[in-house]
Amino acid sequence: MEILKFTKAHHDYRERLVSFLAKEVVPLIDQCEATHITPRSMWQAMGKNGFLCPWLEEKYGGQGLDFLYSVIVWEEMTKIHFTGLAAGLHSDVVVPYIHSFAGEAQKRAYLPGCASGEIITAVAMTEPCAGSDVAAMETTAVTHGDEIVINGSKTFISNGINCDLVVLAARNPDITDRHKGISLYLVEDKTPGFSKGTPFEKMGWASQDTTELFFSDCKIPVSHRLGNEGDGFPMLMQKLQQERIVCATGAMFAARTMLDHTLDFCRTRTQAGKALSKHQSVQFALVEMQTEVEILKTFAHTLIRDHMEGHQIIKETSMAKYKMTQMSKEIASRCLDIMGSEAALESHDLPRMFRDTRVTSIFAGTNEIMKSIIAKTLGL
Amino acid sequence: MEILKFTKAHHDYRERLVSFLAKEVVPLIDQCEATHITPRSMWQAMGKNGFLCPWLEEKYGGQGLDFLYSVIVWEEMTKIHFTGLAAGLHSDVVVPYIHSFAGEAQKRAYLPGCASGEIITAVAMTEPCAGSDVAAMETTAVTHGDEIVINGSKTFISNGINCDLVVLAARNPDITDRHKGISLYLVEDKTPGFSKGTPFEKMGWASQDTTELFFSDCKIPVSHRLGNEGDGFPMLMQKLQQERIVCATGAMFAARTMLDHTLDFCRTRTQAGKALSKHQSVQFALVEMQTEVEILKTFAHTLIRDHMEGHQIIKETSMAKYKMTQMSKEIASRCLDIMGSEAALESHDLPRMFRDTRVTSIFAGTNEIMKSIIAKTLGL
Amino acid sequence: MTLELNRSQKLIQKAAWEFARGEFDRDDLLELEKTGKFPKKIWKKAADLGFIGLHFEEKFSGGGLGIFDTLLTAEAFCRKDSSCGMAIMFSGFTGELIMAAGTPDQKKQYLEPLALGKSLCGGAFFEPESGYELSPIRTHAVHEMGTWVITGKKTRVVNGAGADFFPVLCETKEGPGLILVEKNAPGLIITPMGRKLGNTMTPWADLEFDGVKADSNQILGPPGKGLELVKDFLAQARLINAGMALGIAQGAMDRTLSHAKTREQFGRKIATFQHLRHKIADMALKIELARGIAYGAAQAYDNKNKAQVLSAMAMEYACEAAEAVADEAVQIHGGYGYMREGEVEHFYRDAKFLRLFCSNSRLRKDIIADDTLGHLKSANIK
Amino acid sequence: MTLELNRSQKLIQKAAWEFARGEFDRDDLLELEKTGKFPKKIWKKAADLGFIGLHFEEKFSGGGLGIFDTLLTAEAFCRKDSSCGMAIMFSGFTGELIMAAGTPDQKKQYLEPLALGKSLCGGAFFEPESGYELSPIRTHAVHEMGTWVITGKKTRVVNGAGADFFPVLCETKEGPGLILVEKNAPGLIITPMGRKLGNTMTPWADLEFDGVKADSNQILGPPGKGLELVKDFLAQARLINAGMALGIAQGAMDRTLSHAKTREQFGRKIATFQHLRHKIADMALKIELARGIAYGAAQAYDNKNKAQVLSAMAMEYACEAAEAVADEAVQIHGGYGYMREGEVEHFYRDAKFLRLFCSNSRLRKDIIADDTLGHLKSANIK
Repeated sequence: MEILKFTKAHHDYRERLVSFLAKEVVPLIDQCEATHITPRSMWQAMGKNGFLCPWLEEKYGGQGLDFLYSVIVWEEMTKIHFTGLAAGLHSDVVVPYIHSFAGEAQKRAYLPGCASGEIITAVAMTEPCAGSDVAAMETTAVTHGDEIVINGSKTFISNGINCDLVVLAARNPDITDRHKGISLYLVEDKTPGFSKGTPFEKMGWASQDTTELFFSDCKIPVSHRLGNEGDGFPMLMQKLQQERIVCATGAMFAARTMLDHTLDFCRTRTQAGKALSKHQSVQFALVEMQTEVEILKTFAHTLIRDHMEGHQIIKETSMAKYKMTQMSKEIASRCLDIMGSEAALESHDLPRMFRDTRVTSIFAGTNEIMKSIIAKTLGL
Repeated sequence: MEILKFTKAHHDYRERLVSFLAKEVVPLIDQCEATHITPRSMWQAMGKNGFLCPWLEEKYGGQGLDFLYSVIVWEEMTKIHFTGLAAGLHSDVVVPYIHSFAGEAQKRAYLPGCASGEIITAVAMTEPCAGSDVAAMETTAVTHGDEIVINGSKTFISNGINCDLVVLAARNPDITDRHKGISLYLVEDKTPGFSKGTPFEKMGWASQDTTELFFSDCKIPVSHRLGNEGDGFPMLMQKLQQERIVCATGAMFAARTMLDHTLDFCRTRTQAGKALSKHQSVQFALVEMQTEVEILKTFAHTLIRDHMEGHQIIKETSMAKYKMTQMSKEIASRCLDIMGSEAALESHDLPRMFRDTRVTSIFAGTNEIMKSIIAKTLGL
Repeated sequence: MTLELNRSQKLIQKAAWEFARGEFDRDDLLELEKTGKFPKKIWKKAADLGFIGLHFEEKFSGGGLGIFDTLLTAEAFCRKDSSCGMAIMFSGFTGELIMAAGTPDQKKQYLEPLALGKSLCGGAFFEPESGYELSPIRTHAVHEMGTWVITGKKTRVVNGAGADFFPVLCETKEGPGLILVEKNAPGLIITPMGRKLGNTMTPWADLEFDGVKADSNQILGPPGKGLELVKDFLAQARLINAGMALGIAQGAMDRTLSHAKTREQFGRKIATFQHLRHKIADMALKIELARGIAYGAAQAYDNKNKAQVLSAMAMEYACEAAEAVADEAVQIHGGYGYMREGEVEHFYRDAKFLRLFCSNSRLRKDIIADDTLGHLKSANIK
Repeated sequence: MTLELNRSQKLIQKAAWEFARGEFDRDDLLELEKTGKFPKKIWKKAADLGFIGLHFEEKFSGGGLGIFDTLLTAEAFCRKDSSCGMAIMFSGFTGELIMAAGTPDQKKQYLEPLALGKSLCGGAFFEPESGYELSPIRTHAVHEMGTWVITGKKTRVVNGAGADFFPVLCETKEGPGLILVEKNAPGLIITPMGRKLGNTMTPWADLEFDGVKADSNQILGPPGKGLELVKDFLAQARLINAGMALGIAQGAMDRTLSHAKTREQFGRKIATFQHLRHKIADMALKIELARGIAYGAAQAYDNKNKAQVLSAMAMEYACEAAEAVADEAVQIHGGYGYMREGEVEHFYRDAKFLRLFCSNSRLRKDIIADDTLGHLKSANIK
């Protein structure tokens, strides 16, 4: 049931990543989970080893590899379930905004750092009153000569503490149209008037430095606007396709990882004198979950293939986002049901994965938003 | 999200089939449903127009086309939801036994009639006490010189009344091993000692002449054994892959047909002054079902592609069989929930499809058997 | 059981079950189900023994008991045979409406024959293309010289093709009203609706009113109150529907248990397979939950809690349980479960059909949400 | 509600709810949940007011009421805060066992302090690698010169790290027995189990018995009866668990209703979206069903119906409902629902954890299937 063609080069890259993670990353995860922050040095190590923005052209400091290298990074990062080092978010969600929409000078200024891990990025859309309803954002950007003055705040921003560069969505208060007034801007850390909150305490993603961002008469040069004024909303919508593919695929990988873990558990624990995996009801539950994963893996791979080929796949992407994140949540729950409370101790892997995966059906567009989008594509 | 490559030739074939069905088949369905039998003339018309066994080599009276032509036939037959003319069963389940395992003389004798519709086929495995447990069959076949004498009965045999030729599984009573004693035989209609019951009254498949077959000292020549003595069970298991692909894919097509019907209904009926399809809860239900269908279509197409390429896909086939037949049943139920009791009148299409689809998770191996097979492939 | 029945209820339950066991002949009923005929003989006998209208007024030959008692009867009858049980229980359909709003004369004329098994009533509430929305009402009744003149169309009229009279929901000058129309009223065209997926023994019909006349005194309750009356009635009907669903679930379960304990595959009783045992546990749990909410809702109703939410919940869940249980029953029976003679196949169809009866999940969820959240405006997307 | 409470039950319910509202400080509890600390202050106060051991014997400072009353208290406490509610309710854990089998002296010594909030008890029933199977018991107790000598390991001991004593299920010469062991008994090693997905305020522990000695009179009930006693106790615990689940569901619902009625998106209250309304309807229905079976099962238990099936059903469904309702609560709250301060996130974790408490779905379904189908041999595949 092969859809994607992974070559030997892909395989070698994966091997290098796996051993890098095992040696340099995995031992530090518990500490990151406890402190709600991931050391910048880990980002730099990722970059140095070529695991950030592998797709970026060499002229910008990247390797010019195909999209499958990114997929490999998501998959292996998911297997170690470490949300702090949000490589997919940085490499395949935020940096593409800069790559697609920034002027050449900005690209030369920022992209090499993005690939090396010297520059950690974040994207800031959500506000307290603008969650699913992105266009309701109230952060303003007003142009004064060569400067743009930003006021407002953003919330639930991943990489929010670590970020050196923020892709910010803000509105021109003079334009009444909800959608047409929005533009995207690049804001560097340390810009006067820009400040960060403290990491949120969350159900999961504990190593992720998710926080609020505040802008108070924060001034940036006009050249830091991405693309044309007022094009922000369609730019967000355009880039959401890839963001949602990252989320959907990640959720599918997470489901598979949890299930693999559970299969191992059931093969080694016994009940009533035989392996759990020999009990029919356990077998059937495992089979049902494996079937879900297998079917959605095929869908995810086909989606990635079409995305790489440049097809218009809004409907399928939205379907994947909602279905895979829902599956992942359900599999987390069912795996715990099978393994019982022993596996619900935080010293086991499942609780963290259970907690981490729960947000995936909320962020990057809730599953309800996904369904609304699909309804539109069906002409309902 | 294209997996299978349908060419212009495939498309033309489909067009011809669609117009043939609309003209010569659809008007007769209600009558077939009422009488529980489908006239032989319809089979002959299917054959004459090239819609039976399209894959069969020209030397045996076929057209030597690829497997996608068979898929086209299943899909279009499903759209008119007419189970009496079980082309998939005949062309892609039963005839392959003859094609793969019969001697050249038998192939020359029977295959041209199978393609022309002069010979309607059936396969007889199930017995009252041997359902899921196929190997428990008790029908015996005893060799006396050049003859084989068959005694016993089979049940739930599709095409049971119309069949001219039966692929029969029976056991050598001298062999104690449950599996090794089984062989397959060809039995012609009108052979003395072979008789047929009356069509079963069923929940659905009302136009299908499903019945019992009885064998009482029924004598056939030794040359009518398919393959080697004792190889029956592995032969059945080998051919079940394609049978289950037919069932799974048919169930997926059925789900899509029901959903299309429901989408049309919801666009044209109003409630509280607006189209049903504009009500959010209806939209979300339709979206959820469309997502299921889309995802399973991708899986089915990938499965068919791999089957055509000769891959070993027992696990994936079993997953498809259970998941698609379950989805089809659930979609039938949900579609009725959305449309309400108006659509539950038998003058509408949904009730028949609801009744017809319910058997698909039972026949060709129940979903519980599928799960047991998957468990084995997972090494549980 | 989580809710204990009192002595009188236990007696009714037992009597209904014994009646069904004695009078519901399996083969006769399979034939009636197949041909879509009303079980007339059983209906007459059930009425003779007082099973029709247990909760109707005693003065008019009813049983003077509660909806709970009728629900228990519906459960017992449908447990023995879903199709026959539904048909028999629907023979009292709309009696509640006449009880609630009828004059003594109307009750004498229309309620009593229902209880006695001498007539059937066809509730004419719904209109083509409106689903189960009760309004707007496009059927109009105009009062002219002491006579109501009715024009319009009704559809999905329960008992329609066999009914002697119809309470018809009409728009009048004073608002929605209910007018009792006899089957042979000139200008009334009754068209049977044909076979349905389930509930095949109850004959539904389309009605067309082409200037149909009814006497002034044929109005049921005050004009303008028609909608409220129908809504109250439907809440009661949902409780009885919940009883039917419960019976369907239990009947499918009975057959499944007996099949699972006798059928052998792979050299052992299939009831020894853990997967099957857990399915049975799921079914048993669903039935227990359905029984809890159905009994509780009926008891609340009889105790004068007329809130529609409990009856909507009871029907919603009991129907969900019935469909799920009947579906598993078919699956566990295997090929035999798909055959007419296996019986569970019609339990499955009846369960599905019942779920769509005079409402649907969407409508019932609206009722529950309104009760839980309050009636906020614009519950639909823009 | 489908099952009406009596006056005394209503009073208890109200008192428990008022206590929780008054004493459960949101911010304090968020901190305790985060750090995994037992809510000692609230526990003491709850005991002072008699909320611990409502169903324990009055003679030993219990409330002399039924399991139903304790279930209502669990519901109210967990509704206000799932984590604190669970911890407080588990502070009476295993009191039932001492009531059932203890001598008056044992009750004085062990039951009374539980009711008074002076000690916690850690039930030591389960062993490593055995899941929630109670047997075989690998912990052995040998009677030597008037003393029991215990050797073995126990795990997942509720309250383990904070308990003053442990009823330990041991294999003895006469069969399974329960022996009361004090926390400072020589040879007893108590190892806290660390943070859990939910129920974080109750400290679990692993126990190791390395020739631990207990007086002869420390045996609880007759040797040989240990297994039955524990099974009966767990059936009661499941009823209280069902009450916790109910409270978790209701607490998540409360927060969701208030969020949905105030949160605006796309220019309107989100409570006006039909899809969300139907989710709320589903949640309301699940809670009603859970309440019906939980109350019904507790009432049946108090009325001397000791069958394990109803308590297994009640816990199974109430936990299912709690998880589903808390999950939707998180979803409806959006990003805020994922934050610790949004509260529903710990309701969700607690619901999931509760479902795994001292049993799991598989085990509960086995109980239900055994009751429905009878105990057929070889319930597993070959």
